[in-house]
Amino acid sequence: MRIEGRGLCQSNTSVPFTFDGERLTGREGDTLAAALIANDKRVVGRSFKYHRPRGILTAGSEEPNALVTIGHGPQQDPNVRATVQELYEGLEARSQNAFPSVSFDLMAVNDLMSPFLGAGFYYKTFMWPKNFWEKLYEPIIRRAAGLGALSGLTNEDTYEKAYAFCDVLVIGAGPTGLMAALGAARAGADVIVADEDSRMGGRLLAETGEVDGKPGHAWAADIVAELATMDNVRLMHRTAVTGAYDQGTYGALERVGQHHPHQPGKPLECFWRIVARRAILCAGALERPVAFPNNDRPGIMTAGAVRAYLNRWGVVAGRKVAVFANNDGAHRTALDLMAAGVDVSAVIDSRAEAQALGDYKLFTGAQVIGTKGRKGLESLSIRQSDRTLRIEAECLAVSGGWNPSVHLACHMNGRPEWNAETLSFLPRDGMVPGMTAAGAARGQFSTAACLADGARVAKEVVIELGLTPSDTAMPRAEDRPYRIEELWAVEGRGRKWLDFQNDVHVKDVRLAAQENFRSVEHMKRYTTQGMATDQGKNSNVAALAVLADATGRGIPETGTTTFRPPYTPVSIAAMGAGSQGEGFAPKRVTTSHTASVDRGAPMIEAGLWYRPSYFPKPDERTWQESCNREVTMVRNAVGICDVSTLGKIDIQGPDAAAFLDFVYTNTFSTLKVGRVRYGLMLREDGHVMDDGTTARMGKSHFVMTTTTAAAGLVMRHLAWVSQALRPDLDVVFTSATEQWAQFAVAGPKSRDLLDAVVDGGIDPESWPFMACGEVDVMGVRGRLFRISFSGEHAYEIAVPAGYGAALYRVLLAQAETMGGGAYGMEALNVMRIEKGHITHAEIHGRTTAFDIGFEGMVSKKTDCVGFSASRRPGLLEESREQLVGLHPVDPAGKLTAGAHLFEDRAEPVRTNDHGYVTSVCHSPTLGHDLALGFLTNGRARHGETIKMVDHLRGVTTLARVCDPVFFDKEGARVRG
Amino acid sequence: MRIPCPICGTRDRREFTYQGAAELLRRPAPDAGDAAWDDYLHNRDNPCGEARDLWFHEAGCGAWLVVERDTATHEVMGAELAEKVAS
Amino acid sequence: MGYSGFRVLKEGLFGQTGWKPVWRDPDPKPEYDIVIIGGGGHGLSTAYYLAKEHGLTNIAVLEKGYIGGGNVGRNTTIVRANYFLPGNSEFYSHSLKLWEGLEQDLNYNVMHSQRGLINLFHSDGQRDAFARRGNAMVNQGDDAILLDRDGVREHLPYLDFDNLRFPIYGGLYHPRGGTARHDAVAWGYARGADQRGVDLIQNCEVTGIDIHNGKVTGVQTTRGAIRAKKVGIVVAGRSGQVAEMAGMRLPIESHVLQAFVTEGLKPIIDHVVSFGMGHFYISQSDKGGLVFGGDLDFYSSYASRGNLPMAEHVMDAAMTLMPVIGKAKVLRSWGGIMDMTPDGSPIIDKTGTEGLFIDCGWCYGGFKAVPGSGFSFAHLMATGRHHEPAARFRLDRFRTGRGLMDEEGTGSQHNLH
Amino acid sequence: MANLVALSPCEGLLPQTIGAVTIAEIDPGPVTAILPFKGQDKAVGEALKSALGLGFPAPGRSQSKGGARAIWVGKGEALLMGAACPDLAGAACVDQSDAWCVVEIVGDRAEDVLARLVPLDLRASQFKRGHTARTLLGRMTASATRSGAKAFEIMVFRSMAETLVEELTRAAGAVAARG
Repeated sequence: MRIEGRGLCQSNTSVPFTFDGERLTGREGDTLAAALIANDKRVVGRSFKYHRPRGILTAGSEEPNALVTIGHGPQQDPNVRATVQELYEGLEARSQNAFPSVSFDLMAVNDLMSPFLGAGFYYKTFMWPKNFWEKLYEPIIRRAAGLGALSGLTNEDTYEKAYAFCDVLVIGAGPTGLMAALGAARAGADVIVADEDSRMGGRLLAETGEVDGKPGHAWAADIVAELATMDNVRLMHRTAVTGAYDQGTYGALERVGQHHPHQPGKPLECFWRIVARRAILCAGALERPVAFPNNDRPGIMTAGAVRAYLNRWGVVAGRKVAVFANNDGAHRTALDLMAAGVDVSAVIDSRAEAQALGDYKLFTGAQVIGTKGRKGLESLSIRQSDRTLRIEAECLAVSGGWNPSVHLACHMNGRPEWNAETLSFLPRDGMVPGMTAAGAARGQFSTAACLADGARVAKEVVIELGLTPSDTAMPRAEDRPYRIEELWAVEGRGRKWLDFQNDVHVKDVRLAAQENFRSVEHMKRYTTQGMATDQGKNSNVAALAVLADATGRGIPETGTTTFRPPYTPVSIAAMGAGSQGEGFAPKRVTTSHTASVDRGAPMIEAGLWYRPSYFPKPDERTWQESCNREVTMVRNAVGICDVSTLGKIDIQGPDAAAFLDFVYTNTFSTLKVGRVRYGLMLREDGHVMDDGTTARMGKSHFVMTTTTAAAGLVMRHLAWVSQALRPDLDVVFTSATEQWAQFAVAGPKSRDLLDAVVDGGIDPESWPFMACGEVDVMGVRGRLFRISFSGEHAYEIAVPAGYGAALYRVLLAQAETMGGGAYGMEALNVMRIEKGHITHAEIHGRTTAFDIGFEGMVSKKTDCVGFSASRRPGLLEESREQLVGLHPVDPAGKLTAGAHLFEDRAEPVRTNDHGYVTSVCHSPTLGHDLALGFLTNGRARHGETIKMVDHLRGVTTLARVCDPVFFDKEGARVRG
Repeated sequence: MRIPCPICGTRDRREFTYQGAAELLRRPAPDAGDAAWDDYLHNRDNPCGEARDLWFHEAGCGAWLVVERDTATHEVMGAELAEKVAS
Repeated sequence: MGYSGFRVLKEGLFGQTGWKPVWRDPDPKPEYDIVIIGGGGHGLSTAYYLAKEHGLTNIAVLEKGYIGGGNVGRNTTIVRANYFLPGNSEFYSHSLKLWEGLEQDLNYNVMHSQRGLINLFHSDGQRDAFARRGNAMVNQGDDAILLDRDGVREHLPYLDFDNLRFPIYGGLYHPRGGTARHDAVAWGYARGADQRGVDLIQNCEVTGIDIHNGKVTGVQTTRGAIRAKKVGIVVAGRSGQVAEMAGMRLPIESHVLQAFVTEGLKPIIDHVVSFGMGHFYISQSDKGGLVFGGDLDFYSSYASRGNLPMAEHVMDAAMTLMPVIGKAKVLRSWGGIMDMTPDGSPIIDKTGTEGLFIDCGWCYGGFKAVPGSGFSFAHLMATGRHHEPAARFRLDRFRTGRGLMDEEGTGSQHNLH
Repeated sequence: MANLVALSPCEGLLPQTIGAVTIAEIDPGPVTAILPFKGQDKAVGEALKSALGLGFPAPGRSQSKGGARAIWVGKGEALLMGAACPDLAGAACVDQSDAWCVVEIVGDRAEDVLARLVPLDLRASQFKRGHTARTLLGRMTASATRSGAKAFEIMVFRSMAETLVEELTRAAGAVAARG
């Protein structure tokens, strides 16, 4: 119901929206909750377990009941708090977790079953028959559970993440936060004020009290206006600080584009990481309900929420309102309502000594013991001493006192402290280093106390930051004491809700205690209290008090639960902004990328890089056909392959050779200038880390090549060795991977091809196998390496990357005139398997130099990284799985990677397992499949027939064990 | 978490790669024996409280650091270059 | 007291007044045959199997906080047997078999749900590695199915198949993989052990281990000295500190692993899905929350809370793999302390002290191991002999290099996982 | 035979103006990584000074003289840009002219755009003209230098030029969409 003349926004702009398909109108400045109240919508949701009708409980992000779904299609957003969602034209809201509708929900049958569905009942049943859990019980439970539904469609909205830095982060812009911000800002600190509301002012917007002689909201607006003019202040509206992390880092969620119709391209939300030297927690306090029979009816709200709806939005959730409280503050609700002309039927105060603040009917020492009205409150029963009365009310404003919002202060495992005076948990100093709580967040509940506390803490903080505090006059405001007496749960029969969403009653907590779930953590986990979307904001303290009572302990001995980030729920899309689709990792492309794509090559991921898989010709139908052709082409003519993705590290210095001797298992100090050597690198644990070739470009100048996959790892490793293990060595290095575009030119015609491209041609005498040096390539200074991964006479030619695209096209054009062309990763892989060259399929992290047959490269050393650990007996035993080649006994036999190896007649089970296959190809050169694999004691078993079994693909093949080098064992071609 | 890089100043944890206890700086001689190497590679004090461990400023200056830190509170007391500690 | 649907109905009619404590709260006796340090999942299951399989009941489980307060109550609840290296393979296989009869065995519904687990792969090389793994699983007698891209699409149509940075090549499907209700596992074992006479002693922190002449004689606790003939250390997350009381230095570093849960949602994810490329795994709880996690925070810590960069990284992975869940809202994040061993595999072994045993180093895979670990550790403590499926979980494998179990292939050195 | 023609890393991708920022590629001229050997920092700095009038930059700083610039890029390493590298006996000098993708982002909202990508306080009060940092931009390692009151120079490795442009334009688009 709308109360004319009330509310901060007096604009007459009406805002049309729909709720469950019904067209309604609200007013500019409304939240969805305010608009629903204005339209007399009482049932807006259903509870989780019993599907009880639920209305709106609060006016903030702590709302447990009024969760709705906004929008449709990919924009569909479930579990949105109607109390936070701002109204806009065309807003489409739907109730959720109800079938067929929120006002008539078939699942409400659960409510009738509730005597049987007490805390933890499911642990005690659904066990028979054995297989019925997955098949019957669980699917039913799953369908019934859950709140809103995701659309099932891929997200199409924009989200973003950002960083911000400041001296002082003020969390919350109520009276405390505004004074704190003002104090810090006037002293010259860089200040960020983050407030979750659309409008700053906090409770000043919801109360009628004056500050400095003007309405509180007007004073707040003036301060906000002043702050907005200051260069050193950043005001962040609609921004909830969600987490406190180490060294002054805070997470915060800003609602950027959810308060107006969809604007394509504009982010819906921004997840901020704010780094602050100091933070002032001015998050205020949350009012807590009282547990009394049927206290969950629509129309029963916290008293502060009733005042907020009246004073800020000009709406009331009923024509007759009653108030039930254990503290003075709630009485203001009656005064505000009466001033607005709303009928206040009674104020029920549990305290015997309570005094009326105005002309309303006050029942002291009284309690609400029951309510009526299934789909909306109609009346309540109260008990005062030994009489029981019925009171008419459509809305009941309840206050069990206030809980300071200590949540962020607890994010680093600190526990708050029980304060017997305010009956609440207060933050302790230093729970989060650099954060200080002020105002209601530390139990200061009058406006004057909050203002003063904000100013005081700001002063402390600016002094610590080395700034001079400015004198700020203290505004005048109400300073009523906070008088409260304990009231957690009303005595008597009936279900008394503690956790509204999860339907946890007082009785459930008592049952937990009865079954010896006496620890607060046990109680929480057993009853699910505090595990709903409000994370116990509305129920934790009362549930703790009930548990304390049930176990005969005090509240402080009973403990607290832990608050964890986030303070308010954060969408995955916001925290993962920018990662959808290809944004998850950078893309690295070579200079030949466009040319490869132009030739129709499917590009595959190789780490972050993209590399061509194969280059299909128009008549080729499968990748295998293309691959076979490319292999044959390289073996018979010449092929070009971009190898720029391999890591290249430029290493220089007087001790460069000694450095390489230490990082490689083999020796590089003996390598001649102008020559290349293969090197094997171990981790310190004695297993193979990486391999590659290193070229000696000068006496103290080397260029190391790493595999594509390990380039970053090797760079880190070299830094480790030079800085931490061998700081005595005078050596420097830097990555040169990106400087060079490098292409393999492989095949019997490779020299002829390069002869045509390299200025001055290729003199065979100067370029024997494993030679390297500088050359000019069509006027550009480049490098040439006579190395081969294919087993053919081959080179790698490098030019500065800017020229890469041009050189690649030149090389291809030249190759094509010679019966050659481009080859991709598939062909490269076939040729390396034919030659028994290993990749990370073989050096997969668990293999040693011994396993791959390179033990001779280690044993001669006196020391190198990994040397000592590689001498462990377990890494040198003949029974280890050793690298072997495999070819099918029947040339048509199929080999598969990932298959396991067994003796011919052995059953293929674990206990008979002799090894596995790592790499497989079909060799067009040899006309059958080839494989590399690891076989127990494999080097001694060449010639043996073994059984390869691939259960997953249904393949069993007899294979012969052989040397891993299948083709040109003598290496005649590579030297030719 | 933020780490005070002696070269770059205090930076976000996401710029760093972690590598474990600083005892890795005390590499045994190659002939120190299997017990010494086992200890070096595997066994750890793993303190709950003050610890010295290794971080690499990988997305920053490329320095290896020894960081003094509290593993219970995540307080960071300081950092120095591993190179200085090692030499 | 036995649990059944009938009993639930009866108590419902009589106001739930008949339920008895699920476990007693005994004071510690001065002496036990066996003291188990640690009332988490592994400690409780050890006590249960000592009583059930070996008839030993003069046992105390000492827990410094509350039963099940460690990692068994703060994980992503995944149960699977999809390891491939000898040692791990047979152990997890045995553990899964125990899971499959656990409700009936314990008379407690731990909601073990074999909804199937799918590990996605994103390159030919990963496919080969997963084929090796899947074949090892079948060799062991477990189930594994290699799915191609279309096969994955059939099971998980909501993944982003079109724009993903690392396209889906296929998946390894483990139909018997699934989840369980984590707290219920601790409570079920605790109840079973208690019913067999084991004393579960909460709020009792061990402060010292008494050793005389190389033999363990008891423990010192905050509730007094307790003599014991045998002592088992089962304290994931504190293994280093407790072992130090016995003068041991362990091959363990403690790290934080985060997990996350969203608000409740109607069913959308029916399986357990694991995205290796992004270190991300997810399932949906019976309450409707999406439960998911990622990689370690990557620095040693006992703070049991996570950092923001890793939390973001996990969300990043979620958004690239399944942007369909973008509007799910994370409700809570938490962190557990993992005992990380150099090779990523656990330790169940005797120690250099007679009568002192240790079960630790479960890294981030301890939940699914709860039944198997307890069973094997109980066997070792009761008989003095290693239980066959756990026979390779030796402490000395790092020194000798024999039987290292580096499933990830990242090294048998700390911090490479 | 014709000479090879060079392409720039962002060929065809830039310039772009989005809202209040303009992103353009910069040709850095010759780029040389200079890494002094042990104990040679001073000598290398002096040699640079006498040859080009600028020294070896301190960590986090860049220097410029005429068309030449020296930008610190890591522990013991600086990039000399826009001038041929003089003979420096005490240092490794590695040609990196083609290794980097260099862009400038200019405009009123340049700081806001970078605040979406860089985990570093780039506000003018903290990160002044001539300040440089090695840091992250999105998920790429990058070098960021303030080149003016409203201008930054960003470098990432060449192969990631496309991702750099995507990241910057996406961030700029989101900033612009806020109005």
